[in-house]
Amino acid sequence: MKLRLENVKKSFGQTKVLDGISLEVAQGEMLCLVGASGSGKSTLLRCINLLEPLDDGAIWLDKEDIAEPSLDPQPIRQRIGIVFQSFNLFPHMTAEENVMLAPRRIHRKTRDQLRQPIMALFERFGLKNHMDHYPDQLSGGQQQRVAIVRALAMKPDIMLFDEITSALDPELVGEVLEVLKALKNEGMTMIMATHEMAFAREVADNVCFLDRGRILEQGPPQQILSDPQEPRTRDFLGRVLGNQ
Amino acid sequence: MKLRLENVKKSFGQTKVLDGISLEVAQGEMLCLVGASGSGKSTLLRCINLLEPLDDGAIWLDKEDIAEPSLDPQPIRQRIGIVFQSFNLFPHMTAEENVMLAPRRIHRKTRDQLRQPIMALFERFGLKNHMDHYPDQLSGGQQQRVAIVRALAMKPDIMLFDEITSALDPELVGEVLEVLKALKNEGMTMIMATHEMAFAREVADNVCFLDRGRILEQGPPQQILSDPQEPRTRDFLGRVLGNQ
Amino acid sequence: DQCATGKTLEAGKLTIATGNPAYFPWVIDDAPEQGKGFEAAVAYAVAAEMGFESDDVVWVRAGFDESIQPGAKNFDFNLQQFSITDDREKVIDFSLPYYSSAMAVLTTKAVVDAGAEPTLASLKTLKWGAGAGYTAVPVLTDLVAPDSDALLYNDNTDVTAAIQAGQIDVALFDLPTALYLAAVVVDGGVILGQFPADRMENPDRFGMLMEQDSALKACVDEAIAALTSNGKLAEIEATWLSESTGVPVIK
Amino acid sequence: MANGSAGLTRRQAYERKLRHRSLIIAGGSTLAVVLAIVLLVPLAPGWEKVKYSFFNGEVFIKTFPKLLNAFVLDVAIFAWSVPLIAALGLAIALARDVRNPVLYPLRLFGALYTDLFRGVPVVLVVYLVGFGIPGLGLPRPWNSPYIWGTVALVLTYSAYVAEIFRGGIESVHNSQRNAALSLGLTGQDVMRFVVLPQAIRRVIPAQMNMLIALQKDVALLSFIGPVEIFRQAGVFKSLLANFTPYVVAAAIFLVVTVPATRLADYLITKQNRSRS
Amino acid sequence: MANGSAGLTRRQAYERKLRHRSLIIAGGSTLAVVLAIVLLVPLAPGWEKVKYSFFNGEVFIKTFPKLLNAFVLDVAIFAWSVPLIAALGLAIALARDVRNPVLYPLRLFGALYTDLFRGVPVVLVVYLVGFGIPGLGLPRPWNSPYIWGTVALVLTYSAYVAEIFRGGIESVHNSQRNAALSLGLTGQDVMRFVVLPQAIRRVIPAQMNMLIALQKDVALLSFIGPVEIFRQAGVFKSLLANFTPYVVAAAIFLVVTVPATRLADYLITKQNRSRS
Ligand SMILES: Nc1ncnc2c1ncn2[C@@H]1O[C@H](COP(=O)(O)OP(=O)(O)OP(=O)(O)O)[C@@H](O)[C@H]1O
Ligand SMILES: Nc1ncnc2c1ncn2[C@@H]1O[C@H](COP(=O)(O)OP(=O)(O)OP(=O)(O)O)[C@@H](O)[C@H]1O
Ligand SMILES: [Mg+2]
Ligand SMILES: [Mg+2]
Repeated sequence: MKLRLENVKKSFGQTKVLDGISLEVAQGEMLCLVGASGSGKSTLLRCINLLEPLDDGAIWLDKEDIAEPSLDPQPIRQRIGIVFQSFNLFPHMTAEENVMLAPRRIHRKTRDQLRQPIMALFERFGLKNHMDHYPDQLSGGQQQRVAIVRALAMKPDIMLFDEITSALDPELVGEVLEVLKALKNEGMTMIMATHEMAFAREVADNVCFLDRGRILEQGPPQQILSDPQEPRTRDFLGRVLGNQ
Repeated sequence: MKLRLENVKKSFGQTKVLDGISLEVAQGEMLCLVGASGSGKSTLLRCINLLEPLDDGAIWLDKEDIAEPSLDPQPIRQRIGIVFQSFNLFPHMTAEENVMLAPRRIHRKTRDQLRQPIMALFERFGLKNHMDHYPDQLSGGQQQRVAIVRALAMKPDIMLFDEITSALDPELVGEVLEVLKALKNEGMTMIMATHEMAFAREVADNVCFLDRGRILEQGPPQQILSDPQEPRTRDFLGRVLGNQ
Repeated sequence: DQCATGKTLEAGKLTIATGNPAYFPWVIDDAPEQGKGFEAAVAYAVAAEMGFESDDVVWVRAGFDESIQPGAKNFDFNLQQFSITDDREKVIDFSLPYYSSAMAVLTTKAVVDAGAEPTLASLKTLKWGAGAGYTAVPVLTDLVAPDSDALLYNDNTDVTAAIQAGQIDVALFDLPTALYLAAVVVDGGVILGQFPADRMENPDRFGMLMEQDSALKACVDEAIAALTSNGKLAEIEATWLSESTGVPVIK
Repeated sequence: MANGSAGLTRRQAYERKLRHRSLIIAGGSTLAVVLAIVLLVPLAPGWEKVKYSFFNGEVFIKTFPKLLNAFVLDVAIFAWSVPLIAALGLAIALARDVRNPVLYPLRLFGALYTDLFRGVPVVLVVYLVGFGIPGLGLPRPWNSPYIWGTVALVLTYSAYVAEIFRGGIESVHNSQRNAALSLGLTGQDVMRFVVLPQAIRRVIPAQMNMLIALQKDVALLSFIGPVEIFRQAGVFKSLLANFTPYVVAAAIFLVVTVPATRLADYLITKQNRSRS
Repeated sequence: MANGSAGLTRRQAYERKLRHRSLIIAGGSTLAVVLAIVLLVPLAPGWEKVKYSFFNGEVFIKTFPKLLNAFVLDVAIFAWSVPLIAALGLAIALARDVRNPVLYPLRLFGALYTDLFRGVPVVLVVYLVGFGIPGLGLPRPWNSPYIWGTVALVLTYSAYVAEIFRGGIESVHNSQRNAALSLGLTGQDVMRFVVLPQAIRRVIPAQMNMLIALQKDVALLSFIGPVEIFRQAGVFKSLLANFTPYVVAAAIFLVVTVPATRLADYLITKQNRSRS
């Protein structure tokens, strides 16, 4: 399980949002994407999940170039989970139904076959009592954890997280970050866009600093976050850490 | 010009929002209302403006009890201007039309008669170039200044301000507070609900600390803000000043 | 059961359609089964001539629009004062005419009192109305050519309602209908005059309506021809349609 | 407010006085207006005639049972049209959402269809379909006006219903589709399990309005033959030369449509409120 | 994207290929479907007859000018109804907003009015008003079916229009009323200068839909006499025993209503977008 991006480019109309991104994530590695608002973090994650078609470049998942335009993205997406900033749970389904939908339809399993493993997932993430609740009835932190469980239930090879804590109240952020730590310990490969520098420093294997669609700096968090080389990186970190 | 509240009470359903407020504002005085969210500051101002009917108590404006339920509130409101946190400009009118509406309809003046004095007001508040703009085309700070001009154009005896800076970006707050200082120097009588402690300390003649519909402390800002007697006041000030 | 055998909708039965409702004096009390009224009587006479017992006659209801639609019909023939015209004969078949009607002008006493006369010149100045689906419309526009546009209605009742409401002064009907309406329906109804059938370029001749290329047409025509020549048709007419000689002819 | 009746606040005392007065005034003025109508209208010169023609008790009694009976046909046509309209409307809405180029004719068809049937008055569609299609040479019973009249209603209303469904589908935020796609669901499953259930829920009030309109337009089938309440009223009108049957028909409609309209309004208000 | 045609990105190259292919497929499949319809329908057994009855070129040529002429009456009735409907609708909406107890009958009347006229089919109102009121003994020209037919349309449509206006008025946030009241404006001025201008702007798209519906319902006036396009088509139908005039009428309606519907849809979409 290895993911490699090669010169990935993406424009919306005239604006180049990704301008030649190349990076690598090894099996079990956690990569944090940091950078100012609008620098292209979300777009990059959406491109990896094939929700946005690339303009140019390649995305190698093991031996396969999943960016090949003629490929059907549907089976590939099953191998790459993504969790969004705004949860995006299906509001007309209970937490359990949210999680069961994809396995039922894609793996053609029955509810009964799924109940056991999904119950286990809910339990692991402290959601055991909320299986029958609708998203409306859950707090933001609980919703976000259900969204993570929903993505995990498809047993993806790699997980993408897009600022999954930024819509949460400060006291709920902790719960969700705990979940990520646990995943990391189980050896999940992950890419995460975040503004939580403290968390990135503690947990990430590598940090990648994006600026206007380009990678400015890349390396272990100790180096990038404590001793940035680029003035832009210093500037950005100054502002973000100042607010915290 | 003197305003005196006597044992003002107001409930919404079962919740007592104002629970016996008595206070006095002399001609040319500026009174700041401070207190936690939900303590009743907005409700108090709306009661003085007669937008909410009192349950009990009296409001003396000079020799007249304007809280008398059988009075027509319309002529009284002309003497008491109010500016809201959310501006509430009329979106279908230009800045100038917003300001002209009430004088035209109530004082029965023509546009031509009004143009001169209103132009002067706009100029004084640095809005000369924005008279023909619609609210949408103005920044928050500009909109709030237009709202103040709109209230002033009726030449009220007393002005009420309800957290008029809290919907503004930090760099715009200054503009609006400048306007208030200028008004104070001209001798306008004012009551202002605010979280801007620094401003209150600098400009207010008196500060009144509200807690759950009651006045806990009252006095000159030096005393209340620097040396509060009540534990509640200390606690609140600690939190608010900590954030700034 | 000679000529018509195997040609009717239902073997051994003759299905006849009329309007819903059917009007006096063509059918009495909206009950054609009783054989009362001119058209009901003619229908039974034709049926008898074709060899059907009265019990073999089945009545259904079908409006004009249903009858001129292309395609299969749910009746063998339909009689409800359908006028025979060339245009119509392109999509449906008509039997030989079973009645030739004069056109009559129905109005109210108030209009007559106001000076209306049975002359074309006087008629032109009045406000006209007619049923939209009837051949009265071309007669009205060609023969009378009123000064102001005529108002047109769905059925006779609506026309009489408009007369009653004073919205129109006069309306054109076939004479028997007009006589009935003037006598019974319209308060103060008066027949101002008539355009006799023989005076018109295209006199209003009623025929029985059948599906185009109907196999039955020959039998029906035969029956009507027989009834005409043996005077039975005239007899029925005398029984059910009132004397119309008193109505002045329009000049 | 725990005040005893003795300890009324200033406002409570004032409001009690006001309430008394306004009750009296409102009651009095309503009564005055009602009395004025009841007493003055009958003084109009033609009132007796109009009353005879439009509000005739005798005719009412005579025609009411048969009209009610005819109304059953309205209800029946309504009942069997609704599922067809819902199904066809949904199908057309989905057709307009198709992206596959092979299915382009479907999209085109959907667009033309809605334009066509929303553009032409229902009466005309009833006439054209009700008389035209049977003419293509259908044998009995397949040329029945009941069938083709229903088809005409279904065609027209499904165009409106389709547009409402389409609005609902488009109102489901793209992030919901994306979330579902990112799980690896097929486009079809995304539509069926994620988008449609939300879309349909949102457009229920708008569709209620269509139901009420349909309920009233069933009356237009009478033009091609079926004796439903409107035609039955017409027959009575012709026979009795009296318009009371129409008034009776209108009253029967009111009994059904007023509660339905109220319900629809209530749903719409509730939904608007929950949105803002 | 400043790439020269030589330096296509991977995606551009792929999309160019795809576009070609899908153009061909879409074009091909559309053509196939159109051809199938054009070639197959005429093979239906009754096609010749239906074509003769419904799509008759000769009848088209003969009737088109007169139908177009009759359509002018539709347009005229439409044109003079619209301002009346707008005015009455607004008045009723305002009546339902009245708070003064003396005017309580007005509120009650507003509520009853909207219930009544939204509940009864338009055709029935046209009949009842068009024949009933003139029967009260009005002299010419005050009993004209043009007048009373228009009144019937105005009564029905102003009920719908009033409800839309009321929705708009209620959608204007209370803070706007409060801001205006706090300046010392009278309740009347607040409504006239602050609430109504905003409310009316918001309901324009919904009112556009009513206009389109009205445009089509003008045809129902034919029931009480006026010879508008629908009636003219009916006269031709019975004279020529041919339904082509109805098809022509439908086509004339389409030419007017399709652009109008498109405009209304566009406005509604634009407004929905600006709301969210
Ligand atoms: N669908 C789109 N159409 C046009 N422009 C877009 C679209 N999506 C994103 N953009 C633009 O692309 C740029 C990068 O957006 P992106 O959401 O990837 O940034 P980000 O790094 O995730 O920022 P944030 O921290 O605010 O989430 C922005 O300038 C944005 O306006
Ligand atoms: N219209 C109303 N109906 C019911 N309760 C209300 C209403 N308006 C205000 N309240 C309640 O009255 C209490 C006081 O509200 P108020 O807005 O006066 O507080 P505040 O001091 O202005 O707070 P903030 O600093 O948040 O503006 C709150 O608990 C509020 O929920
Ligand atoms: Mg982002
Ligand atoms: Mg407040």
